[in-house]
Formats: sequence, C-alpha cells, structure tokens
Amino acid sequence: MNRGQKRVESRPADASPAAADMLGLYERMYTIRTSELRLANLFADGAAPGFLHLSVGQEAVPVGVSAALEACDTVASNHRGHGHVIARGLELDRFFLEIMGKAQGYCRGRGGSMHIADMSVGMLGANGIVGGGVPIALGSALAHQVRGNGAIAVAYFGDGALAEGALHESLNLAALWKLPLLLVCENNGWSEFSPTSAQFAAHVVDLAGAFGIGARSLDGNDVVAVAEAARSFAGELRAGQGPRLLECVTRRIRGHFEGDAQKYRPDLAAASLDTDDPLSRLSARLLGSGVQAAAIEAIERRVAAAVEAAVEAARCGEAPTFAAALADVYSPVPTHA
Amino acid sequence: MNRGQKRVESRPADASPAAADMLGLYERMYTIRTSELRLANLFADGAAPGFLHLSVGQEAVPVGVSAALEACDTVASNHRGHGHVIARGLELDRFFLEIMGKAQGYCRGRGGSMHIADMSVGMLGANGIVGGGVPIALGSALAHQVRGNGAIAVAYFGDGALAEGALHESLNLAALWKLPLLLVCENNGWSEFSPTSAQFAAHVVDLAGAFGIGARSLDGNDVVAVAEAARSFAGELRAGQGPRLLECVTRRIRGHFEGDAQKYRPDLAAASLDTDDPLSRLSARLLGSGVQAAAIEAIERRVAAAVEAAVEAARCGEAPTFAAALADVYSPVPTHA
Amino acid sequence: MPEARYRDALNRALGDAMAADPSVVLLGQDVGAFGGPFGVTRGLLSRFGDTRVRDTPISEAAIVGAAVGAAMSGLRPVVEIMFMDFVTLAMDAIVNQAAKARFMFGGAASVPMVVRLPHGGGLSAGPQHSQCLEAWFAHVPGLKVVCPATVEDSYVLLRAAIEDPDPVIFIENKALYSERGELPDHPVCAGIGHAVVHRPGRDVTVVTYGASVARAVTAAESLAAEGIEVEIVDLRSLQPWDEATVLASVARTHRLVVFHEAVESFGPGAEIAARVADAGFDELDARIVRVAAPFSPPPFAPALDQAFLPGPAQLIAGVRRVLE
Amino acid sequence: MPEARYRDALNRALGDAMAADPSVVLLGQDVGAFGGPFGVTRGLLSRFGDTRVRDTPISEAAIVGAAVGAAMSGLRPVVEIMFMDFVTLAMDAIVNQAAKARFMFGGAASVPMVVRLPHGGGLSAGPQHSQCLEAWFAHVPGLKVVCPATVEDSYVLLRAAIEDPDPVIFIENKALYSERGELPDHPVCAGIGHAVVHRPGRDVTVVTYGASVARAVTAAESLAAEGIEVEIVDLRSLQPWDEATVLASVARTHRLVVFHEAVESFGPGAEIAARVADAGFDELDARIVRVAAPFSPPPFAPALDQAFLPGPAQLIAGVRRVLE
Ligand SMILES: Cc1ncc(C[n+]2csc(CCOP(=O)(O)OP(=O)(O)O)c2C)c(N)n1
Ligand SMILES: Cc1ncc(C[n+]2csc(CCOP(=O)(O)OP(=O)(O)O)c2C)c(N)n1
Ligand SMILES: [Mg+2]
Ligand SMILES: [Mg+2]
Repeated sequence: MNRGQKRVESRPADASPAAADMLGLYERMYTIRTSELRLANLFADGAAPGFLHLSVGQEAVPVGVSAALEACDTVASNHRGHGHVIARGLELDRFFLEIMGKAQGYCRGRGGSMHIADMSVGMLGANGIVGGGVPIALGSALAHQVRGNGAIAVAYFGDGALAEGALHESLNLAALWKLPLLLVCENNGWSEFSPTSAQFAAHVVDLAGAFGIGARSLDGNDVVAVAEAARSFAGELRAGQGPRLLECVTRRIRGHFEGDAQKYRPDLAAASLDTDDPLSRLSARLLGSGVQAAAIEAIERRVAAAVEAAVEAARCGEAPTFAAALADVYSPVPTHA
Repeated sequence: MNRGQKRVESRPADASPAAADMLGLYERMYTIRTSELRLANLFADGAAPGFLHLSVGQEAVPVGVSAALEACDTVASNHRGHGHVIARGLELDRFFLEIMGKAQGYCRGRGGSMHIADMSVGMLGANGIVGGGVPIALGSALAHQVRGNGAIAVAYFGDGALAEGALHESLNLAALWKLPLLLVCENNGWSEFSPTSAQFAAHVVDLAGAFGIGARSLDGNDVVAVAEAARSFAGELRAGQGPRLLECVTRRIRGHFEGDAQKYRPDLAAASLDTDDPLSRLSARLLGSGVQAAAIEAIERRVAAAVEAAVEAARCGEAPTFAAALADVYSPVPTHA
Repeated sequence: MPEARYRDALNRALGDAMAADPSVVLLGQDVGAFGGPFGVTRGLLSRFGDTRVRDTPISEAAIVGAAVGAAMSGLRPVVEIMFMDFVTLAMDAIVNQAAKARFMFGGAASVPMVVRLPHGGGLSAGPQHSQCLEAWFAHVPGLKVVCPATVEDSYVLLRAAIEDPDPVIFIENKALYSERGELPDHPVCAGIGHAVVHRPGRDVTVVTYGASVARAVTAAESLAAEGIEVEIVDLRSLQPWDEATVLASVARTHRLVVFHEAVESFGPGAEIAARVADAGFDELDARIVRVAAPFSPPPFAPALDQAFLPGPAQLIAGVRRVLE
Repeated sequence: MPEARYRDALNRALGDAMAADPSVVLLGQDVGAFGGPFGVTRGLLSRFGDTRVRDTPISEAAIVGAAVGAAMSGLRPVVEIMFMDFVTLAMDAIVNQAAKARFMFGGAASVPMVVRLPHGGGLSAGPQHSQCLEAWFAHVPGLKVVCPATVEDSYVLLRAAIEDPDPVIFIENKALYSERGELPDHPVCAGIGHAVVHRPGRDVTVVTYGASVARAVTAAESLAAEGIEVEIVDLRSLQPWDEATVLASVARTHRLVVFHEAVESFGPGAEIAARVADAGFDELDARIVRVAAPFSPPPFAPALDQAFLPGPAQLIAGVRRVLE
C-alpha cells in the first residue's frame, strides 16, 4: 500500500486524479509545516524541552519521497526528522506527546524530537548522530534483500553528513551488494552554524558516481519532481538494480535549532519562505491546474484542527515514570533462562 | 636532503648519473627484499614472533616514493610497513632488533613489525589498524602547513583500506584544506584472504577525482615510473597545490602474513616473482643501459652482508624489561607539577 | 564426554543457530570463503550460502551499524570484528544505536544482534591486537556482555547470545581457540547472567572469567598443595553479572580476589570489588585484592608479554595478600 | 575575587595558551566563526586566524586522527568534540593511536593533544547527547583524564592539559558552562593528578568530581544542619587519580561514598571503591557506597531526566547508608 497515495482517498470529487495526488501531497506538507510551527510556539513557551530542529521549508523532500514508499519499506532519519516521520504516516498525537515529553509518546518520553520511531510502520528512528542512520538503513536494506520481501530502505541525511566516514562505507557496501537502498541527501547548504561549502569538497552526485550508484540532483522544493524521481528510483530498486541516491536541494529557513538567532547567516534574506516556499509553489500549481482555492483551504482547516487536537491531547498526556523507563533498558528475560 | 638519492653517493664512477640513480634505487629495493626474506627464515625458526606481513614483490613502491622525499617530510605507514621504513632510511640493526623483540629495537621491543617508527626521521609509524595511518599523515600535513616548513606528508595504505571511513574523511579534509599530503595506495589486489574486487566498488582514482584530488594510477612494480610520478606530485604538493594520490598497482607474492599457505588464491601461479619482479625488471634495465653486472653484484653482496650483520647484532640484543616499558606509558611528569 | 576445540564449539553453535533460524546471518571480514581468520566460521558459507554468510570489506563502522538496522528489520546478525581492538571503529553503532534502541524507542524496538570480539594477549600480537576492553561495554546500559571460559560454554553462551533479544557483546579469548575441552553432544542451553562455581573451596573466593579461569585453576591446584583451598567463580557474563553467586561465595570464604586479563585500573574487576565492598562488606575478613594486567598497553616482545599477562604466579601472590 | 562563567574561564585558558605557544591549534565543528557550539572558543578565530583555529567538517574520526599526526609533528592540537557522546566515532585515534604512541614507539614519541568532551545531563538533550563516558578513557593506559569542578580549575586544568606532553581527555559538564564562580587574575597552574579537599568534614568522605561537586556541597550543607560533617574530595583528574588524598581522608572519616553522574555499574566510582577496599580496608568502619546514575541511557523528558540524574537527595541517602 502506498502511504503517499493513501491520504489522497480523502480527495474532493471534482479534482482530476493528478490534482488529487497533488492535493494529497499538499495535505501532508501542510501537516508538517503546521506541526512544526506549532512546535516552535511550544518551544518558546517551554512546553517542548530539549533540542528542536525544524525542517520548515524542506517539507517537499520527505513528502515527495514517501509518495514512492510501500508499507513494507523502512526509513532511517536524522536529527531533523519531523518531516520524515509525519510523511511516513506516524500519528500526530503520539508525535506531539513525545516531543512534549509525555508517557504516551512514541518513545514514552525517553527520546524526544531526535528519536521518534515507530517500528510498526518501518520508521527506524530519527537519530542524534549525524550520519548514524545511514548504516542502519543499509542494514535494513540488507534484511530486505536477505528476506526477499521486495521492500526498500530509505536513508535521509543532510549535506553535513557527507563528511562522516560511515556514510562513505555505506555507499561502498550498498553498491557492492546491490542493496535496495535509497539514499536521500537533503542539501540545505548548512551544517549547524557553518556553510557546508566549507566542509565538503566533493559533489555528492560525483561521489555516488565513483561507486557506480545511480544519482540525481534536483530541486528539493518541488514536491512533484521529488515524488517522480523517488518513484522512478524506487522502481529500479525494487527491480534489484542496486542503490540510488537523490540529492534534493533545499533551504533551511529557521535556525539550526529553535533558539538559534542565525546571526551567522549572510543568506538569510534570500532563504525565506517568501522566495522559495514548497507549499506556496504547490498551491500555485494546484490553483493553476483548476483546483479551487476552497478545496485547499478545506485541507488547511482540517489539518490545523488535527494539529490543534494533537497538541491538546499532548498537553493532557501524563509525565512518564522512571521505573517504567528502567524496565525497558533490556527486553524481558527469555523464557528458558 | 633527498633520502633516495643519498645512497647514490656510493655509486660506481663508471655509471651515468641516471644509471647511478637507478643503482641507488636498486640497492634500496634489494635491501628490503633481502631483509624480508631473512625475516621469513627467522619467523620459520621462531626468532621473529607475532605477525609478520612481508612486502616481497612490492618494493618498488616505497623506494620510488622515498626518492621524492626530503628530510623534513613525514611518513605514516600500515601493517605491511617494512619496505616503507627501510626506504625511509631507518637503520637495519634497530629494525631487526625490534622485530626480534629486543630492548634496543626501534620500539624497545614493545611494538614489533607492525609498529616500527622513528620520529627523528619523520617516520610516524607502521600501524596495526587498517586505514589508521591515513588521518595521522593528514594531521602531519596539517602541521607542515601551519608551520609553513615546506614539508609534505605521505600516507601509505593498501587497497583494502579503501573501505575504511576514516580514509574517506581524510580525502575530504585534505582536499578542503589543500594539505601537502601524498596518498599512496599500494594496490596488490588482496585484502587478507579475500580479493579486494569483492570489497570495494569504486576505483580509487575516480574517488580522488570526486574530491578534486589529482590522482594517477601506474605500474607499481616499475620503480622508475613510481619515482618520477612521486617527484612530480611532490613538487606540486610543495607548491601548495593540495593533496595528490598515487595508485601503485602491484602484487602480493607471499601470504597475507608469514604462515599463510594461500590456499585461497587462484592467482598464485600468475603472481610470482618469475613473472613480475620489480627487482629483476630494474636489473634488466640497468644492464640494458650499460651498467656492468659486476656493479649490481657488488651492491647485492654489500647489502647481503649488511643484512647478515644486522641479524647477528639483533640476535645479540637483550630482552627488554617490563619495568622500562611501564615507565614509558606516560612522559616524565612536567616540572611545575 | 566428547572433546572439541573452542573454535569448533563456536563453529557448531553458529551452524546450529543458523540451521534452527533462517534469520541468523553472519557478517565479517573473511568469514566466508576463508572460514574466518581464526577458523570459527569454517564451512558455514558452503552450508548456508553467500546470502547469509557475508564477507565484508574492512568497514567496521558500517558493518556493525548495518547489523543494527538488519536486527530492527527481522534478521539476527552475528558480526565478527577480527580483533577486539578494532571495535574502536564501531563504538557508535554499538553504544549510541544498538544499546539504546529499545529504551529510546519506548520499548518497542529490539536489536537482537551479536558482536563477536576476540580479545586477549600472549601471542606477541602487540599493542593494537591484544587488548581486553570488555569493561567499556559492561558500562553501557542496554548491552549484555558475555565471555565463555570453557568449550561447553563457548557453545552454550553463543547460542544464548544469538537467541537473546538484546545486543550481546560476545568475547572470545584468542589464546583458547585451539585448546580442547569437553563438549557434550547436547549441551544444555541457558540464558545469560548466571555465574558458576568452577571449583569449590573454603578459604578464598577468586572471581574471574574467560581464559583466566584456567589460569586460576592452575594457581588453585598449586595452593591446594599448601592446604589453601580456593573457590573459583566463573562469571560467564559481565553484564549482567551474577552478584548473588559471588556474594554467596564470599559469605563462605570471607575473602575475595578478582582476577582478569584486562588492565586493573578502571577494569571489570573494579565493579565486582566495589559491589562486594558495599553489599558484602560485613562478610569480609580482609582487603579485596585485584590481580589484573598492569596499567600499560599490551607489549609485543615475548619477554614483555609474559610480564604483562596476569598468570597463576600473580594470582597466588594476590591470594596470599588476602590471607595475610 | 573576580567572577567569571565556566565557558569564559575555558575561553581564557585557550586564548592564553595560544598566545603563549604558537604550536597550539584548535580544531572542531563551529569553533571558528561561530565561536563554538557552547561559546567556549568565542573570539579566538579573529585573534589567532584561521590557520590556527579550524572549523572542521563532521568527521570526528579523521579530525582526532589528524590531531595525533599533528601532535607528532610539532603542534599541540586541542580538539573539541561537540558532545562526549560523539567520541564513539573517534575511539580508534584516541585509544589505538594517541594513547599508545609513546609506549609503542619505545618512549621516543609524544602526543601532546587535548580532546575536549562536553558531558552530562539535566538539559533534556536525550540519550545520545548526555552521556558520561569518562570511565572508558580512565581504563586506557597512556591517556590522562581531567574533569574540572570549579571555574578556576576550568582554567588551571585546561592550561595543564595543553602543556602536558601526553594526550589528555578534558571533560566539561555542559550544565556548568553558564554558571559563575571565582577566577583569580593570575590562577596558579599545576600539573594533573592532584585532588583537593573541597570541603573538610570529620564524618564521611565523599569522593566526586565535575558538576557533582556542587551537588555534593548542597547535600553536605543540608547534612551539616543535622550535625553530620561531610568531607568532599574533588578528584579533578580521574587518570591519574590522587589515591593518597582519598586514603588520607578515609583515614580521618573511616567512611566512604563515591558520587558521580556517570552510571554506577562499571563506572569511575568502582575504581575508587575497589582501591579503598584494598589499600584502605583497615580504615573502613562501614560499607562503601556509590551514588551514581542508574543503569539506563539518559532519558529525554524532564520528569525522567530528574529521576536519572543523581543529585543531593540521592547523595544524602547514600551518606545515611554508610552511617547506619
Ligand atoms: C556525529 C555527530 N557530530 C556532530 C553532531 C552535531 N550536529 C548536529 S546537526 C549537525 C549539522 C548537520 O548538518 P546536516 O547533516 O546538513 O543536517 P541539517 O542540520 O542541515 O539538516 C551537527 C554538526 C552530531 N549530532 N553528531
Ligand atoms: C581496522 C582493521 N580491520 C581489520 C584488520 C585486519 N587486517 C589486517 S591487514 C588486512 C587487509 C588489508 O588489506 P590492504 O589494505 O589491501 O593491505 P595489504 O595487506 O594487501 O598490504 C586486514 C583486514 C586490521 N588490522 N585493522
Ligand atoms: Mg544541511
Ligand atoms: Mg591489498
């Protein structure tokens, strides 16, 4: 079952199929955007503790990629993972519950924003270690290959992660073993507080090329382009043609984390939602293809209400207890012991 | 002072300068060969304990590279480092003393074959960790750059090391910071008991190319070609043009380590000194350029005598004491403490 | 009882586990065609095929990281790191990923993987091929750490490690691979965390594990000739470790020596000593002594290696100290 | 005495060391233009230039490895790893290269480098951004391990670490960076390895280090109100650690509690307890108690983090146990 398309079931009857697809993508992107802007408020109010890395302005990447995924597929994410997990279809309630540190959250309050995971939908976790998710996705792809289940694994990583050795080792292994691994580089030009241009001397597409990995670079703020590229790569992966790499060029709009005033950023005026907002771009396209503004607004209202409901539910969540946490350091002892 | 040429001072008066250069290279290669074959005997007799990785058949690489080095340069090696350290000009006595586990050896018996080092000549150590020497050479190149001393650093590594992440991180850093680092890949086709073709999906020259690192692949058993390429790269490095990579294609003749019967090797018949011996190739070339066989034989006799003398000296070396070793875990305490 | 070498017991455990469960896969350098650098995986490639027995490149970080992802996706990977010293390259995947996954993901994830780490000295393998770093892993919540001392335990504990739902660090002493011991046709498997009294004795408790157990037996036999009866407790697993068995022994002997090959300072023995100095304090009639390697990297030359490796003589001296 | 924040004391130590010795260089992510993720390197790029202050890519392994090579080639590199948790990526360079070089190369090499590792919890930074892994390094021969508790020591010990000829692991507690304390205009520098009695007391010795020292003071003040006088020993360095000062204190109080933020099991406190249970056994009037984090990864939610982090309340309970 295709998760990206699943949401399209709620499409208005008057839209063309293509427009309906696009409306589905819009809904997903709008969900991420609204959730993250809400998180920014919650952070400012002290209700969302710890580090919060928002992906505002980068929503097209995970939404486009997820449109190519099936239920059996697996995803490993990074520290900027809200978009990845929402696009993968995780529930908003448990998402907010976790980030607000509650017992009913995805990690029962033990992980927070950087560790949201849901094994039941193949979401193998956001990750606090830059590059840490890539070998995990590699291993998941290996499992798919060994089990012959036709699934693929996705590794999301940023441009900054390109400097990590484990990522290079993973490129080699994926190529060598022809693993069904889709490597998605979200190139937003920044690595915390430093431009990645001062950190990485190669171009990721050339790097992939050296390993014989089919790679494409594209406009990561064009969700339709991302979805098309991801679908075509996913098809090649499922056909056993070995790993593929997609570089999605995008922009980090907000700080590295909430609370970052971005004084170090000369490009701040240029990198704004006014000039390159994947959501505005898609809504313009929707309107251009005959979708009524009212249809878009209906989605927006529905999403806003859903997010508000999730936040409210999360506020009512219980504080976790440490005793329960301690009991989960290890699995229950195997029976024959 | 050029270490490769230094030995040429003992050249016979009747040889042309080019031939004299080549005789120097021959002497150095013959020294490595004779020392290693002697070590093989000592190992078989139980006089050289531990792991012993011989570079028989690969002597042209370090001898050619060392011909391009100055006294101020630094070198980091790997587990197959005998050739690297002898070509760098380390003393045979202390070399054998170390490998035979004696107190007067380069490491006072604490390191053995895999850890021979001599900081006083910029030999930063053989290394038991595959790929471990590469970041060390990188840092040494950084020191040269910071200190502006015009020196270069050399990293020797095998084809198997190409799969290690730290090597890739080092390629990026060297390129980014335009460090005076000469990366020398000794491609002998094997990674312990497995062919490297099953371990690395890229070609090292393409990989370097992705980082904008100038790279060449050449016949690593042609010492003159290696020396020329190394000299030309070293010149570029000293001119501040950033790192360079030299792939030297060669053959591992003996086992991965002594005691390895190489039953796993289908290419064993092809990879023999009969078909591709860098020493025979150079001596044929010397004879062809008018050098007398007697001149070559004189070198061989001198080297053989020097090696025998070193082995004898090493046999007489004392066993190290652990008290002295323990005293060297830390430096003497700084005075103001 | 039939005899076998340690390496063959490990080999049999891997083969039996793979035959019993198709999700068990092997990863490591030269584990396939060559049969493993120490011969532990011999014959498994031809028996189970190259989908399940994978020769890997020299990429410790990605291989162990891949094992984590594979374990989250339905496999039970067993990774061989050629020498424990090289695990320094794979610490992130073990410590930040594998160990924490279950806890960090709210109890919903499980990472059933085994990392096999050959440790130990005495082979003149030098400073980067001889270390005993098990204390690091025992300090990481979420990991189990196992180290067999006997041929039978090599089989039994490796089976238990593979069946365990959590990541297990499985430590093998290189000096033992070619040694022989008893291996029943049908060894009885048990979970991880149970120590055994390897040799009973009334005068002093010696707590140890791995290759040091046999060295302790040598020391005990020599002390027995003088009438000193040493009780040897083989921990078998360091995390969790069997405090009850240790405390019960100390309650009998009132004297404790901890003995291992890892360096003493901040080593595994410190935890045993510290717990007994708390929970067992009232039983103690003498200082707690640790006998372990001195604070130095493992040296290469046989003369040094011998002085570095803690053997029966050092243990006997340690036992005398607690009897003073 | 003038006051300063911890981060500023560290900043001043780096600046003074760089001014005094042109071979001192800084390497780390965002240490240059941005001034360091925690503000410790602020202003140093403009003062010393980008040859000596290097913003690095996210390449922990190669950066620390490069520091080893640079240290062997005439520099004194100070590397910042953003969070101690990420040092898992650089263990090989630290443990197999830096720590062993001097020993392994016959005493002829020296690796004067410092690796700065911010550790510690209480910030809801979660399981991969809060760990205290110092026990690992204290177990590695050839490394020194330092952890300042005061603003003055942040300066003094960082200067000592940079001047030290051997590789030093320099641990900073993130929770302290913005705190204030006294910093004399001319702090007196000293070598590594000396503990101090931070607060004298006759009843119980509490051995601790880093951010736990201030927590111990809080506990001590509250116990003093009941007439229980706690002596607090601040270790300042874990490797080497000042056994003489600890034993002298235990000889006065006859009771020992070890207190730290790292998890208890196989943690740094185990070594202190084990040594005192040997060398100080005859002085002990009670069990040795450790008060440290429970055996769990650091959790994220504030409610959990609070229960995980050992504070004054836990220490008070521990002190009561040794007074029972
Ligand atoms: C191994 C490791 N090193 C450093 C960090 C600190 N850190 C967190 S995010 C980040 C930058 C990552 O940049 P990129 O991968 O491009 O992702 P982006 O933040 O731009 O989405 C760094 C250095 C980390 N989390 N893990
Ligand atoms: C990190 C690490 N992993 C594995 C090994 C074991 N090992 C020693 S040499 C070697 C193969 C190296 O191959 P290559 O780099 O091509 O060098 P060659 O032996 O061919 O000269 C391996 C796997 C090691 N020493 N270090
Ligand atoms: Mg980025
Ligand atoms: Mg090779």
